[in-house]
Amino acid sequence: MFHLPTVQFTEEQEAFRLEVRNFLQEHVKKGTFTPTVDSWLSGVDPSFSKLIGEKGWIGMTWPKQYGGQERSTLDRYILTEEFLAIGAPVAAHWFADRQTGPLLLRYGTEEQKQFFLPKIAKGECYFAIGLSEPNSGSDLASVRTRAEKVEGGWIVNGQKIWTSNAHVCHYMVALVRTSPFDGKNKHAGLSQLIIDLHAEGVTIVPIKFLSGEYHFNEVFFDNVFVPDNMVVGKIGNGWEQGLAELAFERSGPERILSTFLLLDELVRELKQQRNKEGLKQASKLLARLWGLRNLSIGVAKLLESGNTEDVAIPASLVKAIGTKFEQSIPEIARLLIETYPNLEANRKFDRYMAQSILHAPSFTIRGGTTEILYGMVAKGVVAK
Amino acid sequence: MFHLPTVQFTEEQEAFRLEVRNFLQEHVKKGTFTPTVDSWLSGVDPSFSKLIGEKGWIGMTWPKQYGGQERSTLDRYILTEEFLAIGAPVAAHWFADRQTGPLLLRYGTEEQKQFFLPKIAKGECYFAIGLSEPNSGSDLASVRTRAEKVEGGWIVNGQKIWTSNAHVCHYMVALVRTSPFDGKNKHAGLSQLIIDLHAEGVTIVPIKFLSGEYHFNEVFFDNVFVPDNMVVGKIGNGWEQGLAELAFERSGPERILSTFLLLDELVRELKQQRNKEGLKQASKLLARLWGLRNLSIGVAKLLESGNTEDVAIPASLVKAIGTKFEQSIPEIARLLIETYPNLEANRKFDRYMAQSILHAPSFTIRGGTTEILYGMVAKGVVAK
Amino acid sequence: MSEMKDMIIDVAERMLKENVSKDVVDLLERGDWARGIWALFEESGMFSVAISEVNGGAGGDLEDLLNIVRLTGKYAAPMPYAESTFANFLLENSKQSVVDGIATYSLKKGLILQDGEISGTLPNVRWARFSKYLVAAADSFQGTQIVLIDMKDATIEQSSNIASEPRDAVILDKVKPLSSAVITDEQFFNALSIETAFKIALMTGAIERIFDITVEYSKKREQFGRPIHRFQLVQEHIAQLAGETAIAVSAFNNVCAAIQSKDFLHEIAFARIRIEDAVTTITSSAHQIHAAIGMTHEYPLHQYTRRLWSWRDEGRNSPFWSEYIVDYLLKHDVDLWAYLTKTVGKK
Amino acid sequence: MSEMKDMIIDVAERMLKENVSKDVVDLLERGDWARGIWALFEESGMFSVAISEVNGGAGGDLEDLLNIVRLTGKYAAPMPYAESTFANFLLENSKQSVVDGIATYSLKKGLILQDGEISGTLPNVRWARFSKYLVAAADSFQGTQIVLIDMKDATIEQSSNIASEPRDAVILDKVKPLSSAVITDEQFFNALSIETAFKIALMTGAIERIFDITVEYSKKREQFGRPIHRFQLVQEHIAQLAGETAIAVSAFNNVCAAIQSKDFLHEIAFARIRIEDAVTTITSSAHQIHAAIGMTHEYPLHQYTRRLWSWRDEGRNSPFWSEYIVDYLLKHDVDLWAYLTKTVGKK
Repeated sequence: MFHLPTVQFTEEQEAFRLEVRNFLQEHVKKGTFTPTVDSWLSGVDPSFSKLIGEKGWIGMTWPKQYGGQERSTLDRYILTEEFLAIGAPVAAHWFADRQTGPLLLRYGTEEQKQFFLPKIAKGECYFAIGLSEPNSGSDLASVRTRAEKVEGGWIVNGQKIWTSNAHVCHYMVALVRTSPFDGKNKHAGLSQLIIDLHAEGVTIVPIKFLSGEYHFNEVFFDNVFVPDNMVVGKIGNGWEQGLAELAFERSGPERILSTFLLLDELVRELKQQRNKEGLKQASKLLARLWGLRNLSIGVAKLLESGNTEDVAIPASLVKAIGTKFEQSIPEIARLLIETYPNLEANRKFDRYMAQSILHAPSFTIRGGTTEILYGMVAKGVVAK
Repeated sequence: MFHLPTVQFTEEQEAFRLEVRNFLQEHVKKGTFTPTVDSWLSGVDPSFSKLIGEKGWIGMTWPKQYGGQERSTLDRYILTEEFLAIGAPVAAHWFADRQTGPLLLRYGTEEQKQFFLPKIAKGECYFAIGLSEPNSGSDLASVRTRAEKVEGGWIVNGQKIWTSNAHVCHYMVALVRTSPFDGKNKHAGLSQLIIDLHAEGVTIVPIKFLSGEYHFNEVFFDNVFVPDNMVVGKIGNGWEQGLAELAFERSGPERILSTFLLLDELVRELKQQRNKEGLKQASKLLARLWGLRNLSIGVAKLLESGNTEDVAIPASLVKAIGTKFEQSIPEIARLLIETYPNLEANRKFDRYMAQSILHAPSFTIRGGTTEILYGMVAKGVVAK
Repeated sequence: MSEMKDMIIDVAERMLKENVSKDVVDLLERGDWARGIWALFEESGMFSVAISEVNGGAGGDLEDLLNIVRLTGKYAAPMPYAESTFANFLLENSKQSVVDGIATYSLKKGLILQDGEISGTLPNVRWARFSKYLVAAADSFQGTQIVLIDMKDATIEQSSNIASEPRDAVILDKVKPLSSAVITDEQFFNALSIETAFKIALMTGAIERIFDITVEYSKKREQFGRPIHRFQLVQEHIAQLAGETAIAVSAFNNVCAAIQSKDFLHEIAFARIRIEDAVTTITSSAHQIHAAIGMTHEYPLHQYTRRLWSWRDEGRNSPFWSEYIVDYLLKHDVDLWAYLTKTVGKK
Repeated sequence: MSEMKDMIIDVAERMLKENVSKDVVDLLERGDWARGIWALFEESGMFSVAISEVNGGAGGDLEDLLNIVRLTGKYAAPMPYAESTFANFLLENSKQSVVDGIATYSLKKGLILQDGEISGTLPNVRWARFSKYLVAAADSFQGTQIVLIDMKDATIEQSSNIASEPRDAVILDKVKPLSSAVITDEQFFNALSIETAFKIALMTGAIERIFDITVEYSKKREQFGRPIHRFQLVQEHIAQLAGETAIAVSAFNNVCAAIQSKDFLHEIAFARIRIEDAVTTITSSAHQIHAAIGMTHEYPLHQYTRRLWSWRDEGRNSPFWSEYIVDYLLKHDVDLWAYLTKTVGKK
């Protein structure tokens, strides 16, 4: 069950990797952006997103008729790796590119695809993901936000929480209850709606992150009208649609590289010191990264070949092991290079250390906690 | 809840430590015994046990009238540490000294105390512990071995398993069912009997350890008669009696020092190489050992002062953390000193490494698995 | 341990509990600090604990002081109590007069004392912007000196650590110290080790608090219809928290006992190495049990975890003390077990 | 990967599955070995895989061979298959004639070739007592030589590793080699790295088997009235086993792919370091799930865990390959990310 395909990148793929890398390095030099740890969640920069959109690097695997480039999954993988390895601010368009696009391509109406996808691809339209609710935690089936049918649409009432970057997003794909809760079948009666975040009745309240930064929000819906044409897929099918969305998005480079900037800086400083013993410790981290990357690329390759059946378990494993790896980097690095973590430090090592430490606890919580993933993996392998 | 007493050993205690150490070092020189890892379970040597008994070092905390020395718990702690740090073969009398003696002192009849304790103290009478049964694992309440009342005693039928060193023991304290199983109160109807392992109907079948060694056994009871005067404590009270026994025996030095010989040899070889970086890694192990030892000595001191209420949680913690520490030593050591583990190697490091690796998996299984301990600790702290 | 210990500790804990709410801890992030509890501490003599009676002290000992410092860590009290008391400890131990009011200190390299004047820059000086005095180590032709500086004479560049505590750069340009005294290398090393004991005290306090907060949360929070402490994977986290907390507290108590016995350098080394290990496990398990709520500013957990992540890199840390142990082992032909049981060279 | 791969692999796995029962693995502990499966392997041409056609080989490639080696690890087949095929690999790569029958090898220091005669002692030589030939590295004035020795000329001192596999000392006293050839340092290093690939293959196989055995056990075994795989803490162990197994298998497959592409040294370094990590987690979680039964000789788990504990310390191990990576990083001014993505120096 674990024999994933191996990938040796082609010359074209390598050339593309270098193209992306050169572009990004140039923009770092120009000062277009300042690299940061965990930039796929905290690096919100709409003007950078538009720049990326112009390059054709958002929705690049989508059909050309919807603004895509019809490039391969592996090209997108390479692109994402380069973004994260350099710490580029890709958070604004992240979820629209990674989740909403594929969701609409799979379940959306022609009208939805034509309306949303080209805007997303241009880097001008951002989506938030509306899953969690107060006290729902890992128990996503306990969704209480409800939509009631009215003439021509739905009236939504309720509340979503921990919504990353909702304050800069235009829309949210929200999981809502369209039939009353059934204790025996908690997953029935859920649907996905696209909610305009600027519509009447929507209130977005920031939640301050522990560092004082601002990434996530509470979003309140008070009699928000959502027209029928904003229903994604089938009414009542929201759980399956949402689950598929989650499972395929667990294994990307963002589960391995969130703190890569710090690892890079660690190796740079150790090399400057010619600190052989420190580098030996670091080489273990490189071996771990190499092992995870093989697995993650193998999953991408499987997805590209259309084999989605064997993907769920290795994808969950990438997330479970990868996020712990990301967390381990600051803990190991601080013992190898003297540091005093400070968000405003001039020294990169101290700054990346501060960013890594403060963001790290999120890694094993967001997008499915490690505990939930362990259960999913175990159930999966036992059932085989 | 975690403020355990600290202990600074007195001059008398220190003198006693040195007395024991000199005695043991002398006997290593003489060749009386060859130090081994995990010697408290695998180092069976009745002649050494008798030697120790002659010194008054078995049952040393017990009343003099039963062959004890009325020494303190801390003296016994020191003695045990010295045995384990040098890898002395104390397995034959181990359970009789650690468990049976205290059990009889607490629950035994005057006749039992007078009969058994002096023999144990002389190092001539060894006890096995009869708890586990086939398929019972951590679920000790599922005991099926049953004792039926007959004229003047009990007839025992059933089977115990994983009985350490039963093949050299004279008796077993067995947990048996004296009333039918009650699904609603699984802990009721259990009793403790002393069974003569040479009685008619007792069959001891060796279980080969994975290394080919021979530490544990299956013990079968086929209509074994146990006279009434061999009942320990009250009929039906076996669960409470057995539990108390377990809880107080979780936190001794044998949960910290089982692989100390290897750590000692590691530091010795690293010092010879003047390998500073390797020693730095080793210093972390020393700090872990120091931390565990404080906790373990703190529990011993609490027990000495008669405070048994606050002991259960820290005692379980010593076992849970200590046994993982013991397991970690070979895994860390092999990366610091080149080795090829071999049970017959001349080089101590290779030999201790082989012994440590092969015994290590047992550490977190025997005497309460780590998983069971986590549950007990969590329930304990939540209930406070 | 002095006899007054239990009483002082009780009083200090009561004052902190009543006066240091989450809002008070948050003051730091608005550029202010807990002047109220500082004043209460002054009134009740908390600053004269462990200062000798000659110098006007109340007669407690270092163990009493360390226990109060532990409590200020447990309540994340945003005031320079550890700094001011340790500054006075440095003054007393170099036979200089102690000071009243807010003082801070630095034992980092960076200052040079020449011709009676001090110049140099010290980074990350705790609470410098609020301090009246700075006690620091300065290099001089006579060796290391402990110097007392009036902060009016210093230039300050404000900065803060990831717990929002003031950690300012202090720049001195030909400043005349209020007093100074040469100390031996051994005295300096002793000062470093007592500084480490202060950090161990603070970290132990924060660890205790994180444990309490997290266990409490695991009882209240429900998921899938049950309080989360009933899930085995949460129990594992709780057990690990309990274990690391027990070891940290016991390490701290053993450091105190060792200081009383005057033979404490190796204990401090072991305790610091071990407690830094504990910080990794504790912060990670506590945040994992709390999940998203623990990442918010509103919830108090981060006031303790952010402090641990800052404090563990202050003063002399794990690599320094590892080196200390290694140097000892390489210099002395000791039996490891004798070393661990403090019976080296005894027969 | 050659086209015959799937077929060969299927045949090899079927033969191993049918012929290597627990009893057969146990043969080693009674001084015997699996002559039956050896004969079957000989009949079906498994020894000529990856030997060039000139030398009478069947035309498979190294990847095919490594996959068969992986299977011999998966079934703990007690025969010197990896040893014999690697010995022939060494001969072919130094342009010497390959041999038939049981061969073993050593790449350790210890032999000196002078005036056409070899002397020295090699410790822990795999299967020496059963071998007809030994292929070894010997130092000479011309540099390192790969030499072929008739084992009739050697003195053997029997010993075994903790998996009861023969690991004998071989003593040579002025022995004339059957053939010999000088190799360059680069060729020698390549040989070391392919030897490491063989070990990675064996370990991966054993890891796969441990995973299968353990998951199966977790389904059958009940405690407290439920199959144990339903307890969260067992699920955690299963997930960790699954993760480490997936990473080991994928590391092995990537090593094979890299060998095909001729650019494999860093892959082998990473894979070896990573798989040694996996061994620690896998052996510990598998034994913990099995509890007492897994510690018995009767239950098959130990036939795989004991092999992993032995094999991980054979050949060039994690510290050696860490040093290789570190030396590369220190010698070359490379960007880390370019290094990891194999785009060093490309623009």
